[in-house]
Amino acid sequence: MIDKFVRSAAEALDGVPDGATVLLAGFGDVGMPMALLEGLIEQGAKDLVLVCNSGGRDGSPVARLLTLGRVRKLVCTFIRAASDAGRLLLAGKLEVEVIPQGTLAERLRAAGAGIPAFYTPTAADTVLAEGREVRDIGGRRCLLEYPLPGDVALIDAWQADRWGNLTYRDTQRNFNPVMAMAAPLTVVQTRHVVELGAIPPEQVITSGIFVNRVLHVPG
Amino acid sequence: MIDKFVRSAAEALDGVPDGATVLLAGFGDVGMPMALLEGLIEQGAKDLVLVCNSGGRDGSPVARLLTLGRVRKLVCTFIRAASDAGRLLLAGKLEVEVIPQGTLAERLRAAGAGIPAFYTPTAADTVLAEGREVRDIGGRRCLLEYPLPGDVALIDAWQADRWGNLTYRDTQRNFNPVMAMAAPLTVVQTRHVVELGAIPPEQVITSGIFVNRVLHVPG
Amino acid sequence: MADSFTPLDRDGMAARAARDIPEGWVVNLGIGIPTEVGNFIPDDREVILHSENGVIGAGPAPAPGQVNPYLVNAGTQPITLRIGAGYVHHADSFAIARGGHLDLTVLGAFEVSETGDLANWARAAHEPVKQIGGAMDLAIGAKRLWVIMEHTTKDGAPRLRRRCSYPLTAKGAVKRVYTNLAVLDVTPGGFVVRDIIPGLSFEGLQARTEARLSRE
Amino acid sequence: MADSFTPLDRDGMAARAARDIPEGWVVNLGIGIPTEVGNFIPDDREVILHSENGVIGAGPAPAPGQVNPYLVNAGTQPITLRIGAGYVHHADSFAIARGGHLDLTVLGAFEVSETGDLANWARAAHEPVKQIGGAMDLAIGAKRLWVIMEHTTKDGAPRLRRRCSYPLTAKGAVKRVYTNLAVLDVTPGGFVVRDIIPGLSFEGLQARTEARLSRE
Repeated sequence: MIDKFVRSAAEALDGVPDGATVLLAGFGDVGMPMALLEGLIEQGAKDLVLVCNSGGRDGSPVARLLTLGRVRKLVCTFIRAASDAGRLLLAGKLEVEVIPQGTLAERLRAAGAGIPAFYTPTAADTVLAEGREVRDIGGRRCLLEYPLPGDVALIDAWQADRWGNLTYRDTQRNFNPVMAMAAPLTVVQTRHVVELGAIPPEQVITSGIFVNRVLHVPG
Repeated sequence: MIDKFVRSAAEALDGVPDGATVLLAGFGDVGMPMALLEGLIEQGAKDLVLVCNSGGRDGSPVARLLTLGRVRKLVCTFIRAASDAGRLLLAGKLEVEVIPQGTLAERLRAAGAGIPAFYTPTAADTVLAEGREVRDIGGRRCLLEYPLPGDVALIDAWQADRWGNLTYRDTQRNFNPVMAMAAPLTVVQTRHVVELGAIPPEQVITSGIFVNRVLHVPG
Repeated sequence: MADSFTPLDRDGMAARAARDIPEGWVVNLGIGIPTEVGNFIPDDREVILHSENGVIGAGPAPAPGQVNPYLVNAGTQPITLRIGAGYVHHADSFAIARGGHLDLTVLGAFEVSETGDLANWARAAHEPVKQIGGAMDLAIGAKRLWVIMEHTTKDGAPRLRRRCSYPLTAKGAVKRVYTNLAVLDVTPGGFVVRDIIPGLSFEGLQARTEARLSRE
Repeated sequence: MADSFTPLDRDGMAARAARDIPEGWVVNLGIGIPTEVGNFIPDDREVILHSENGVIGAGPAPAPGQVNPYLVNAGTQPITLRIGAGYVHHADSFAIARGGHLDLTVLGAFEVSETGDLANWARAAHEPVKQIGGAMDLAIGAKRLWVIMEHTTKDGAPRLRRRCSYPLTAKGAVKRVYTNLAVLDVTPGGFVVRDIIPGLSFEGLQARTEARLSRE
């Protein structure tokens, strides 16, 4: 019987190695798997590459992971000077790559979908294109972009069954379904546990085939 | 008030010009909008480019559109010699482009998602790659593929509301959500009409923002 | 002869832009004043607001005590949903933006050039702290891009420029600009003034603008 | 000394392959004999069958009179669903295939080469009538690709070849072949025989094979 539930955050994060690329879903705090992030802080892996929409508000678990010096590089879509992440960056203690949000989403999607590269007009006319491959397609400048796979993805769900089928509530969805497909180890925290079959097949948003471990984190 | 319902197949297909590229969803007969296809036959547009998973079983509306000589070119993923489509092809009366099914789906997706080109390993080591742009990415041969947009998409849905939000039943889904995004004119036939708001926001599969016209075809 | 006029405030600019959005449009409202445009679209005019984090059909801010912590907009502010709304994930959400499915995107800006270049994400090309967010994707993808911004900086420096002095977000993308002084279209011939606030002359507006203005 | 043996029939080949599929794998079964593999996976072994038209968790054929016309597999045959199944659209379905999310794909073939090349879609490179379907995407994407096919053609011509004579579907993709005579792994050293049906000798198998075989 397939059963992907684990009993603790320690079990959920077991084996994440130093140097791992961690895909962390969420937009602000919404859809961010806070218990797994705390678990990652406990677990101890360091020299991480963290892929996350932003550097996080000060005092948040993301900011804590950064200020603990556990992250070598942050890939995100924005960062403020007046934030923990910004201060670490300006102090030379954190490598940061800031990319457009749609390009981040599409690079993650490409990683999950087996697309080895794609072109996008996004940022092609900006300084972000400096020194990079640009191609004219249909009269439009386009940038070549590559997939952004993770070693592990940390996911926040509303419901999960033992196969790892997931639903999300409202804008909790955001990066979660995309990141869940983009790493060989996908770890989920879910608010609710449901019986297999309780999620109607038309309403499964992330299939269990993308999920490896599920931790029940109520409320 | 936004209201995308039309009263007849004639109204649904109004204005489809000669030479149009028509995206026709469905896999076999499942998820194929038969009433709209009949409507297209009635409507009279010719010299069409038809994009559809296959040439259709003999006697089907797809085959009828082909044998009526209304299609200049068929883009599909397979065609049998012993079929209406196959006989037309062998008689030199139909141009046919056969492409891999995943590449078809991804080229449609690229059209809807504003991706001007992408690479895929699919078919890169086959005769389909002859004379085309191939690139080594991460040690793997990849083919450059371009979007496949339509002028009109014909869609089969289970439920629709007046904004054009759609659900699908079982494998009716197939190409429908992808094609619905890939044409500036998206025409839907739906089995059921529901009030705006009756489809919970988490369960909308195709958003009404991709839909232009909806025809109620019960049963 | 000095002009005597009262520039629009934030609400005035947002309301002015809202007037021009017809029923049925799918619209992304950027962070800042653009977000406030939503407050001035009457309830009975069905405009579908898209938010980058996957909302199609965003509604106004919730009443106090009615906040749903799972429902926020692209500025991570609590919102409500319109009846008829739906959700998508982040890649599908930017497929909407990049794929040309937005009738309109409204963004804030530092500067707009007379060729429609947009600069709204950085003050210097290579500063390490960057705030890109979704602006570049939104700017290149929308059928129409409008900008709402003050006509000049606090110091009176013009923001409607011949060329942008700040790093670009997108090139040739802006179609219309709503400022606290005027509404201007970006045309192949440069900025064309569509509307000026009462009491301000065309010459007075030109004096506050670096780019050359035309009358309609 | 002639071998005396009974080649496996279609069911026998399907059952033999089914034996090697462990619980928890996500598996795509191609059209033809591969589809029948599903009939030989015991109900209590949870194997998740993927179908290109967007099914994750396909079940066996329905009982007569129980057909759901909206539910078919990649061969457009009526199927049922397993409890726990879900649906995706066609682009997401091939994201699963291309993106490496299938533990196993099982396809039919005309020929397999000793380097794992697969030929299963055309008899001639440039014949106009082509049946590609999803095979090329499935072949390049799966973690493991197995082939089920008769060991030789009806005329006795070998199908396990040094090089494929038919147009390729994918290069170096096949990991294992189940025939009516044997189970063979494709290794860097060519075909290695894992299993031969009772009564057939290694030499007898080699005589029916163009490629050079090795013993385990």
